[in-house]
Amino acid sequence: MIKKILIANRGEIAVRVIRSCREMGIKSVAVFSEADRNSIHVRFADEAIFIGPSPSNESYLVIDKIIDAAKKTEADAIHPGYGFLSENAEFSDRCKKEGIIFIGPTSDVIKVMGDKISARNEMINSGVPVVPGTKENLESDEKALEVIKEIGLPVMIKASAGGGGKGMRLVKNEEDIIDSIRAAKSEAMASFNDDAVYIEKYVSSPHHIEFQVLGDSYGNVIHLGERECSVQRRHQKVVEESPSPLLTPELREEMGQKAVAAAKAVNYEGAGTIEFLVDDDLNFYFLEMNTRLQVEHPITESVIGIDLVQEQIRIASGLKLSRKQDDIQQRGHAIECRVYAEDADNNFMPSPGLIHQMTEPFGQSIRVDGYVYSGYDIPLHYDPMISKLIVWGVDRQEAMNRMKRALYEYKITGVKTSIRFLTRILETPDFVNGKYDTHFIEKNKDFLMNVEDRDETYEDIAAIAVFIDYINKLEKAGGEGLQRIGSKNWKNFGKKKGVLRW
Amino acid sequence: MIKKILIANRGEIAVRVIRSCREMGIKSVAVFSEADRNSIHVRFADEAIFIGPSPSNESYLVIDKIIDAAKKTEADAIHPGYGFLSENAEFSDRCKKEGIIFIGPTSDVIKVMGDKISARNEMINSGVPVVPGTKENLESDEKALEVIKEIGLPVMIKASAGGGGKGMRLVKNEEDIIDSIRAAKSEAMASFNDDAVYIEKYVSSPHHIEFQVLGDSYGNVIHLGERECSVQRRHQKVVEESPSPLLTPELREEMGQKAVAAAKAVNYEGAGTIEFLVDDDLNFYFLEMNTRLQVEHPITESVIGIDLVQEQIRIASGLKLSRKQDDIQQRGHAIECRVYAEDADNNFMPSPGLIHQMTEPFGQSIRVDGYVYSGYDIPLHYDPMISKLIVWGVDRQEAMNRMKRALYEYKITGVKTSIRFLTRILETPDFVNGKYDTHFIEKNKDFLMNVEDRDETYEDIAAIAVFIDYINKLEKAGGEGLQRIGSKNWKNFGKKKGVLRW
Amino acid sequence: MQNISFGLEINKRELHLELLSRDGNKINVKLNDKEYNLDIVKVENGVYSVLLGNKVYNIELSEQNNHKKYLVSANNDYFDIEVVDAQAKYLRNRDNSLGGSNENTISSPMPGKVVKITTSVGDEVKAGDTLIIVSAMKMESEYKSAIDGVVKEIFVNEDDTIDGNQPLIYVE
Amino acid sequence: MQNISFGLEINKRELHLELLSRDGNKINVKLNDKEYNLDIVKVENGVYSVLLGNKVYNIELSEQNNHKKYLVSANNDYFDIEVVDAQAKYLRNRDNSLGGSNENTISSPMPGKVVKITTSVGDEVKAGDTLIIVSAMKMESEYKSAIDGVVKEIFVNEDDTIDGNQPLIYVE
Repeated sequence: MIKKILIANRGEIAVRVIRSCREMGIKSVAVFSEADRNSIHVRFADEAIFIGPSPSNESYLVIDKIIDAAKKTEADAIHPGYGFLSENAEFSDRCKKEGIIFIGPTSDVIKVMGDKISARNEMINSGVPVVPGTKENLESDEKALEVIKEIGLPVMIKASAGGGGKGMRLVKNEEDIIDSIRAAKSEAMASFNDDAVYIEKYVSSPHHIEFQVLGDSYGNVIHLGERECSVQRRHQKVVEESPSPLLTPELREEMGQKAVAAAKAVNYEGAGTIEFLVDDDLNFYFLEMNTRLQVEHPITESVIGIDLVQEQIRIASGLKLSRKQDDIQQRGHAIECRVYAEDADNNFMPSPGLIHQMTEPFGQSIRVDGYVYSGYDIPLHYDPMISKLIVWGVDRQEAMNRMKRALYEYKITGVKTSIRFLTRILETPDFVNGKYDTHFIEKNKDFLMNVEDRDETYEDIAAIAVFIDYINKLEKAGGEGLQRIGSKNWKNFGKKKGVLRW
Repeated sequence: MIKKILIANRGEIAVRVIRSCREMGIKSVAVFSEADRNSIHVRFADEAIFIGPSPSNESYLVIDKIIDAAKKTEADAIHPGYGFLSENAEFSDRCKKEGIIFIGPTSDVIKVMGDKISARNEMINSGVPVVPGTKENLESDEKALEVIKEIGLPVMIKASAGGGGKGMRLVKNEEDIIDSIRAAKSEAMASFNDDAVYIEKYVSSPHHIEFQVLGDSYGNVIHLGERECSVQRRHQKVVEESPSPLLTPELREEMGQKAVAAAKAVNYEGAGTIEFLVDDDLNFYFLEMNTRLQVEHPITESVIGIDLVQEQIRIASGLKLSRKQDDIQQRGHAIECRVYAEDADNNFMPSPGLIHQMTEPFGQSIRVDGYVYSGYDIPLHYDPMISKLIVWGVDRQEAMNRMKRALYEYKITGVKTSIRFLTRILETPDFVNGKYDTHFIEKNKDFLMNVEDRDETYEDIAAIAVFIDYINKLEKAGGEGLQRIGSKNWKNFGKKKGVLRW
Repeated sequence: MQNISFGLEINKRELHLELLSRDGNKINVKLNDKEYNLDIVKVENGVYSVLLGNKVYNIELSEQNNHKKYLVSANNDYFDIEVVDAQAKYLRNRDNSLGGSNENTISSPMPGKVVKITTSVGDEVKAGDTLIIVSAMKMESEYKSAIDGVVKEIFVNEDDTIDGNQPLIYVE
Repeated sequence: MQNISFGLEINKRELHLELLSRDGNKINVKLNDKEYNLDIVKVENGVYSVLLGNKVYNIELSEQNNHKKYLVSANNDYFDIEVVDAQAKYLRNRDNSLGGSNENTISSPMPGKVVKITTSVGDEVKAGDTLIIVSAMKMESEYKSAIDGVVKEIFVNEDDTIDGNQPLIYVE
């Protein structure tokens, strides 16, 4: 069994992995950049080691530094979290060479699944449905025209090495085909140094539904049901739930089997996710595989009753899966909201900075996976996600009610957050009715951004609170300030035996 | 359906009830005494109303004030929580007369179950096993001697109106019988104005195991499995778990049926708890019924996947139970630790006062039902319990591991708490092996109180931290203090862009 | 008792507040022409618990760069509130008289790091030209000139860490 | 650099500390005759994050009634730590010279409310006599005289709210 794990990450996912290590009696090692000396993952780990300047490409992304840190602290395994080096084939390889267990798949699997064309081909060969399109790079314009005629417009042109929407073009009209392919190729070359592109039929208003899979080193693969991830903003998931309101038991069964087949096709070991597009007629297509823990993994943990990080560690230690497919049962309903430090009213501009005060929600079936605290200065250098709020309920209605209650209790001051935006999503009729696809946010923009139904009394009382606070400040400053506004009885204002002076 | 509920309580249970109200879309009304203006239940409710001075007998226990508050705020129901007026028959009656729904049983049920002799008789008539003993008040010494001869020593003499250990005597020797009965009677008279006492066989080293029941106004009663509550200190539960490590599936089935029979015997409506004593040979005996929510109800919620307060409210609204006995299934394992503001090393002396800083545990399957916060001054007037920490795990081992991790993360400064004591309980071999009864704490006193295996480095580093903190303080105070200790480079010590000045 | 009163600006709306009386936590305030009787207590750092009658309101304040600006959140809504006393009025009037359509100070509402400055002092620029790129949390924002003019001053360098709303480039 | 050093008492054990050097968060401290190189940062109110080599220690301090007494928790253990500088030594020596077997100041380690005072100034009391009852959080504690003597002063009244360790009754 693994004895000590270095977590090559920061933020909420580092904290989350450290927690599972502590529960398993495994020692944890945190790594930290200059900006992160007072981050909570450094406080929660058993050991912590400095790895360089704040920008991630000088610390969290530098393979040599991470390997060095693991050797110095004699860690026998590395957990990469998500992002950073988690899907870096070179890093997986390097760990292997250094005799350190990489908690994730081999470099071969990462490579096959990281290249979209090769992943498509693996899936086609294993009988997993993919979006109709090409199996290889489009070498010539003629080939492209021919293929598109066969598939029918509209189509998507996608870079094989792609990610983040780069090297991607939607083509609706025949006359745009050639130009679009050229543009996509040149963008792909600029972004990924690889101009391979391929063509897929454009699935309009798709649902984004993914299946969690687990595979061990004995060839056993199971799936843990699905996550509905269609609430997206700029290809970024915002709210996820499990089970999906769209799936029928039959479809779940079928997609689950295909997800297992997809993982088996590459002899997958560890925790992975098969992402599917599902159209309104419930046709589903393989989209991609994420060969790591997903941000939204906790909703699966809630519904299935499992700790996925513990499972990853057990698999990496060479243990067999402890459960069979028949042991897996979805119970109740889980929802996750991602809380960002951002100004939703102002084009979702990031809002880093100092958290003055924070009150987190508690109570039944609520989980907060976060990493910031009152007095913490959210660094500029990393992702604006500050926490994930996960709730469980007996059914979807109870889960939604609980999420709204939790969002109500969640207070963060000093920086702006997406809490209100998330509350509005929970109130949007399409969400409430479970009738939504990946165009949900765009479609409901007016409702989500509407501020006209605000309670005006709140505005007045907010003003009065500032008025009182400011008077107190003048009073405290004494002398000049005090005299300017006069004084009667102020000495005792807000004072109370034992109350801390703020 | 009920529209607005007044919560006639404070502290964690008031907050807990308010949360369920908010989730159900029901308005909540908090009541508060002088000491509680800045308590969290006042902040979380929709409305709040002042009910008098800090001592509970001038506020939370005054029926007139509670009824008044309910009428002023037009609440259509009152939730009493636990403690205070929750098992007060007069209060239940008064609510009925005033046309307010009391979320709990009728005064008749409270009376029958509140008197130990009448409760015993109800149980005997319904075929629920009770500890062998008398069915009525012991009128004469002769009767007592005769009964005790039949039962066999040792026996317990108990006050019928009893509670809190008063009017209770353990008799081991024949020559002590008469004296003990007289002493018990006189104590019972002094405490409860009622000298009725009865005799029970003394069950040595019993397990305290209780069953949660739910009954609706249509005569349906189900049970939700058991809670093991044998870890007790001075008859006060400290750690509870569900399921009990002692029970077999057959015994659970049998005890569950008896618990349902017990509730049906009094046409029980709402949530209630049947407490049993279980001896080492797995004989079980009815001990008493609690006609309210129990402090430890969340472990049942975790294992069954239910919100008991929501169920209470639905039942009080006249709805039928939404689940049948067959729908109820225990899943995984839950443990609760009660966190007290007390000095465990100093005879568990209460430790009220100002909380300087608090960090609560988060993460998977952890629930904190608490009410204090950083900067809150825990009042002298009420119970020293500041929170309940509840964890769930796939099995008992995972639950214990998770609890230890949660206790590790839980930091409260300013007042002393029982967190270390709770950690020691989790480390005690008898607890780890699930082999314990109500004598657990007494039996393991040496282990629980042992401080010799402390890590000495912690002590040194604690001293160094104080040293540095004190130097910083002198530095901040400037002038004299600063000069006395010299200065080099201090200006920047501990300063960091954006860190709040404490 | 001397009256205490001054103005506030909330999301650009001007309010006048006057404290009519107080007794412990209980205050009587006039807001424009509306009177409020409130029970208001500071319960945590920047957190106020307010009762209006029996109704509960929770208000969270955080001071912004100076003591007169607050970011207020109430019911998870945000309000930008500024105290407008004599000093603030003076400064504001001065700023307004300085300002006008023929000048433009570029600033970023979000704190961040200056990634690139695409202009130099003395350059002629047109309205809509990107002058500076600021990055925070993996998101880059471009800031453009609002007017045609000449770059008079650049207050920052590439790679500098900047605060929100700090002046970056001055165009005239 | 001038050396900074003074004493601490931790759970009654005396320690001498000396700051040998520091550079930002990195400090070199001598504790009695042991040297420690630590990276120490104050991360929250009273919360210190400490690295000894790569090992993580979390220390939580809270100041008690005066600035020199701390309740420290580390790994959920409690330590009572007091700074013993020149001033404290003076006070302590004075107290010790005042004290002795023939005097006894009664105090309660827990804050609470005085429920009952069972003696009056001038009363003769015996060691073991209950003189005062204090209640907190539904628990009553009786405090007894440690010596035979005469009640010289009673500092509190029934129903008073008292702090922990405050003098209640003085017997000589």
